[in-house]
Amino acid sequence: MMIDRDIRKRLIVAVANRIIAGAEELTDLDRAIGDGDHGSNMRRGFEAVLAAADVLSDKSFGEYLTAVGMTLVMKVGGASGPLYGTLFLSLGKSLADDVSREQVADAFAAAIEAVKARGKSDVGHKTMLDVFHPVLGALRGGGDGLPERLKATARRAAEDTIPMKAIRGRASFLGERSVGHMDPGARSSELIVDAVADVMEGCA
Amino acid sequence: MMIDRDIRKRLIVAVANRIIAGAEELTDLDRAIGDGDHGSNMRRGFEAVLAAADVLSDKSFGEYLTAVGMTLVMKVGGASGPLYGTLFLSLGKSLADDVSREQVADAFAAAIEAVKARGKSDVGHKTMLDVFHPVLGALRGGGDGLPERLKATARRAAEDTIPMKAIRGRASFLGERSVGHMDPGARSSELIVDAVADVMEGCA
Amino acid sequence: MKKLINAVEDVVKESLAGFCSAHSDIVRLGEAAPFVLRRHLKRGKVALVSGGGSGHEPLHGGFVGEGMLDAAVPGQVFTSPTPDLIIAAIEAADTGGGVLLIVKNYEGDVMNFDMAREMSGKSVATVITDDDVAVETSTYSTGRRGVAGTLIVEKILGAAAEQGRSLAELKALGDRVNAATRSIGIALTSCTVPAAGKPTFELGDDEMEVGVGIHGEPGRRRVKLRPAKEIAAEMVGAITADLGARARGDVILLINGFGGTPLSELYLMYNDVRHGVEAAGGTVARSLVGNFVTSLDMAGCSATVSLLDEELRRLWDAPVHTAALRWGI
Amino acid sequence: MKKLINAVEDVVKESLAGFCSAHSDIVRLGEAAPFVLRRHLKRGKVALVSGGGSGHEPLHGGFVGEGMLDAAVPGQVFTSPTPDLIIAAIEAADTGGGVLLIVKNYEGDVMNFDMAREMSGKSVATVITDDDVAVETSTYSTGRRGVAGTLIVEKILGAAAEQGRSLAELKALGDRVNAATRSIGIALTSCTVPAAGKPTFELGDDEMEVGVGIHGEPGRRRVKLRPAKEIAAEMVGAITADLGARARGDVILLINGFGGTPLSELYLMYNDVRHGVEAAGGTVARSLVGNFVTSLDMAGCSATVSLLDEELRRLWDAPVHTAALRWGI
Ligand SMILES: Nc1ncnc2c1ncn2[C@@H]1O[C@H](COP(=O)(O)OP(=O)(O)O)[C@@H](O)[C@H]1O
Ligand SMILES: Nc1ncnc2c1ncn2[C@@H]1O[C@H](COP(=O)(O)OP(=O)(O)O)[C@@H](O)[C@H]1O
Ligand SMILES: [Mg+2]
Ligand SMILES: [Mg+2]
Ligand SMILES: [Mg+2]
Ligand SMILES: [Mg+2]
Repeated sequence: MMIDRDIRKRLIVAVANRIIAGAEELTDLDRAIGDGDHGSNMRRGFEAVLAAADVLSDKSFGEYLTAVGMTLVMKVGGASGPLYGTLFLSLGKSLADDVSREQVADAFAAAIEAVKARGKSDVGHKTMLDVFHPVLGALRGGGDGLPERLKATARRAAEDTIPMKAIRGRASFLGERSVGHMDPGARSSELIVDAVADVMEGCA
Repeated sequence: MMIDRDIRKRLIVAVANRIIAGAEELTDLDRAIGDGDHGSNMRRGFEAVLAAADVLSDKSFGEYLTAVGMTLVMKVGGASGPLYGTLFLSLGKSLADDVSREQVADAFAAAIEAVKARGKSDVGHKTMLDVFHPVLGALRGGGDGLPERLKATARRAAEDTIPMKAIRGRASFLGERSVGHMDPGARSSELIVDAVADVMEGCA
Repeated sequence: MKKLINAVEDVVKESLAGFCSAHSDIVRLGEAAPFVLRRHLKRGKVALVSGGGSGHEPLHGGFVGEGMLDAAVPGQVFTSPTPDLIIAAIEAADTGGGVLLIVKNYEGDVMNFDMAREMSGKSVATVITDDDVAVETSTYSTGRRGVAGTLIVEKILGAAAEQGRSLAELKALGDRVNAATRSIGIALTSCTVPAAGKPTFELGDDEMEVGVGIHGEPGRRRVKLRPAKEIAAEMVGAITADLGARARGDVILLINGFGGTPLSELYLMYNDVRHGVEAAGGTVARSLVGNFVTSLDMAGCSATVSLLDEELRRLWDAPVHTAALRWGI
Repeated sequence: MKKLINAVEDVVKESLAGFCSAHSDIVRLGEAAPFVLRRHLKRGKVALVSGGGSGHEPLHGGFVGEGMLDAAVPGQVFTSPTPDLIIAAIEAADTGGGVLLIVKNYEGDVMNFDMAREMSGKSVATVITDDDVAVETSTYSTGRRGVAGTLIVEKILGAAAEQGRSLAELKALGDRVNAATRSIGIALTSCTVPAAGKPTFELGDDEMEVGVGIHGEPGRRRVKLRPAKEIAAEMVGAITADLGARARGDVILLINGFGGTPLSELYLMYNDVRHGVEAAGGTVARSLVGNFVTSLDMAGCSATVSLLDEELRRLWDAPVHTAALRWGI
C-alpha cells in the first residue's frame, strides 16, 4: 500500500481532530485516577502537529512519522509525551512510503517495545500498552473488515483497563483505588486507532 | 433601692446566660457586617464573669461593677471589650449598694459618655450607643412597668440600627453596604438590658 | 469547616506554641502571657511591639526578630488582644529605651492598645497604620484600615530602631512611612473563622469582592470576576489616584496573598500590577511577593505601594532576621 | 474556577515572568526557553538543574540561587517539562563542571529528563527523589513519589555543590540524603487545575484523603476528618515505621503546606508532629514550616523527616539565597 501525501495529511487531520474533540473526556478520565491533564497535554501536542500538517505531509512517510514523534515529545510533556513520542519516533525508523500490512505490524511491534523500554512498563500495567498490544494482534490477523476490527479491538481493550489495578503511571500511586476507572492513555490510544482506521476505510 | 448580694448574683447569672445563649446569633450578625466574632468575644467575657459570680457578688455594688468591667476588658478583646469594660468601670465609680433610679440614670449617662470618649463615637453611628441612649431616656422617664418599657425600648433601638449606615466599628468599612443589617453590639446591649430588666421585675 | 485543628478554643494557643518552638533561635514564648518575644533583646533600644487579632499569620509574630519587632501580641482570631497581654509584652520587651506600639487602625486594636498604654505607666508611643485606600477617609469616620502596608512600616522602623534612634524619632518615621504607603485588596472567597465554623460571607462562583480588609469581611462592592490584568488595573488606579504625583518615583511593590491563593497567582498578579505601576510613572525599586498579611484561608490578594527615598531604601535593605522575612543575616 | 489569571494557557508563562522580575537580583528568565536561571553562575561548579510540572510553587524556581539550584525548568501545570526545555536549561546552567539533574519520581518527569540527558551529549547525572511513604515500595511498581523532601535534597546538594564537589560525589550525596528522607501528606480538599476548570476530586465536608501526592490526585484512602493530633500521630507513625531505628537521632522536620492551608494551621500541625517525632525518640534539630512544595490551592499538608548527621547539618546550615529559602546571606 502506498501512503501518499494525501493519506499522510488525512491521517494527521483525522487523528488530531479526534484527540482535540476528545480532550475534555481524556482530562475527566485523568482527573479520576491521575492529575487531570491528559486531555490538555494531548491536545497541545496534536494541535502543534495539525498546525504543521502541510509541512509534515510533504516529508517521506518515515520522516513524517519521526517529525510527528518529535513534535509530540516537544509539545505534550508529562508521561504521555515521551511515550507517544517514542512510539512515532520508532515507527519512523523503519517505515517507507510503500508499506505492507506485515511491515506496519513489525514496525508497530518494535515501537511497542520501545515504549515499554522508555516506560519500564508492560502489558497489564493499565496503560496505553494495553490498547497497543491487542491492536497489534488484530493488525497481524489482517483479513476483511480490518479497520472495523481494529476499532472494535481498541474499544474493547480500553474498556478492559477498567478493572485493572495500575502498576505504572500516576494511577499506580492509588493502589487498589485505581480499579474501576478506564486508563486515560488507553482511551487516547483508542481514539488514535479509531481515527487511523477511519482513514484506512476511506482508502479501501 | 438596695442592691444586695442576692440581686448582684442574680444580675450576673441573668446577663451572662442571656449573652451565652445569644452568642451564635451575635456572631451571625457580626458575620454580615463585621468579622464574625462578636458572639465568641462576648461569650468568652461573660463566661469569665459567670465563673467568678460568687466572688464578685461578695463585693460592694461599686467594686462589683468595677470588677465586672475589668473582667470584660481582660477577656473580651476586640472593640466590644474595651467598650463594655469602660461602661462597667464607669458605672462602678459612682454607684453604692443603696441606689435610687436617678442615681443609676446619672451613672449610666456618665458611663455612656465614657464609652463615647473611648470609642470616639456618638449616637447615630450604628453601635451599642444607639441602644444605650434610648434606654437611658426610658430609665430617666421611670414610672410603672419600667422593666417592660426598658425591654421594649432596647428591642426597638436595636432594630432601629438596621437602616443606619455605620460610621464607627468595622461595619463602617462597608460604607453603604452596612445598611440593612442590625448592629451586633446593639443586639448584645439589648440582651443585657433585657436580662437586667428581668431581674428588676423579679425584685418588684 | 475543614481545618487542621484540635479544639476551636485551642487554635491560637497551639499554633503559637508551634511557632515559638519552630523558631526558637529567633523568638520565645512570653512568660507572663502568651505572646511572641524576640529571643535576643538589645539593651537600651526602643522596643517595637505590635499585635492584633490572630488569623493574619505570619503577621505579626513572623516579624519578631533582629531588625524588626521585639514582641508581637496575638489576640483570638480576628479579635484584638486584651490590655493585660499587651502590658505583659510591653514589660517584657522594654529594655529602657521606651516602647513604640505599631497598631493597625481597627477600633478594637486601637482601644485595647490605648488602654494598655494608659495602664502601663511606661514611656510608650503609638504609630497607627491606615494604608487601605478602599475605605474613604474622613475625619468623621473610623478612617482607613491598617492592612498589608503595616509590614513595611514594621520593617523600616525595625531597622531604624536597631540604629539606636529615639522613641520620638521612630514615632515620626513610622507616621511618615505610613503616610507614604497605600494598599488595596480583593477577595475571591471569604474565610472561615474557626469559632464561627462557616465562611464569613458567600460569593457566587463568578463573583469577587473589591476593597476587602484582612478579616474576611465583605468589601466595598461585589463585581463579576475579571481577568488578572483588569483587576490589577483597578488596584493600581485606586492606589495611584490616592498618591497623586508622588507615585512617580521609586517604590516598594508588595503583592500580598490572603492565605488561600497559590504563589503562582500572586506572581502573575505581580506581573500585571508592576506593569501598571510603571505605566503610571513609578519605578519598582524593591519587590515582595507572598503570603504575609493573611486572612486565614481567604483567596485573594492585596497590592501595596510604598514610596521610597534614599533613607527608606537603606532601612528597607538593612539586615532582618525573622521567621517570615529574612535577608542580610 | 476562581483564579487570579488572564487566560488559562498563559498562566505558567505570566507567573514565571512575574517571578523572574520580582527576584531579578537572584534569577533571570532563560533566553533559549522559559526556565529560571541563577543570575550569577559560578564557573566550574557542578550545575544543579531541577524542574517538573508547575503548580508546586515556590518549588523549583523559588530554590534557584546561591547555595541551591542553578536552573529550574517548569512544565505546564502538573505536566513534566519537555526535553527541549530541559536541554536549554542544561546548556545555560553548565559552566564546565557537569550537570546534576534532581528529578522527582514521577514517570513523566523521569522520562522527559532522561530523554533530555540522552539528547544533550553533556556530562549529566540524575538524582531521583522518592520520599513519599504513602506509596508502597516494590521493584515491580513505579515506586514512591518524590514530594516535599525534594527541597531538602536540593538544599543540601546546593551547599555541597558550592563547595566544589564533583558530579559523582554530588550524585552519591543526593542519593544518600534522599534515602534518609521520608514524607507523607494529607489533603482536606483537592485543587483546581486551571486548564481543567474544576477540582480534581471532590471530598465530603467531613472527609480527608490520607497519602496524597502533590498533584491534587486522590490519596491512598479516604477517612473522616480527624483532630490535628490524630492526623499527626498517623503521619509520624507512617514515617517512623518506615525509618525504623534510624528515626532515633537528629532530624530536620519539615511541615509543608499544599497551598490552601493557612500558616497558623501548619504551625499547629508542627506542634503535634514534633511531639510525635520526639516521643518516637527523634530529636528535632532543624525545622521548616511553610508552603514550599504545593499543589496549587489544595488544603492540607505533608510532614517530612530527614535524618541528619554532622555533615548534613553543616550543609543544611550553609548560606542560601533564593526567593523562597534564605539564610546566612
Ligand atoms: N510507564 C508508563 N508506560 C506506559 N504508559 C504510561 C506509563 N506511565 C503513564 N502512562 C500512560 O500515560 C497516561 C497519562 O498521561 P498524562 O496524563 O498525559 O501524563 P501524566 O501522568 O504525567 O500527567 C496514562 O494514562 C498511561 O496510559
Ligand atoms: N467606636 C465604637 N464605639 C461604640 N461602639 C463600637 C465602636 N466600635 C465598635 N463598636 C461596637 O462593637 C461591636 C463589635 O464588637 P466585636 O465584634 O466584639 O469587636 P470587633 O469589631 O473588634 O470584631 C459593634 O457591633 C459595635 O456595636
Ligand atoms: Mg495526567
Ligand atoms: Mg467582630
Ligand atoms: Mg474582631
Ligand atoms: Mg501531568
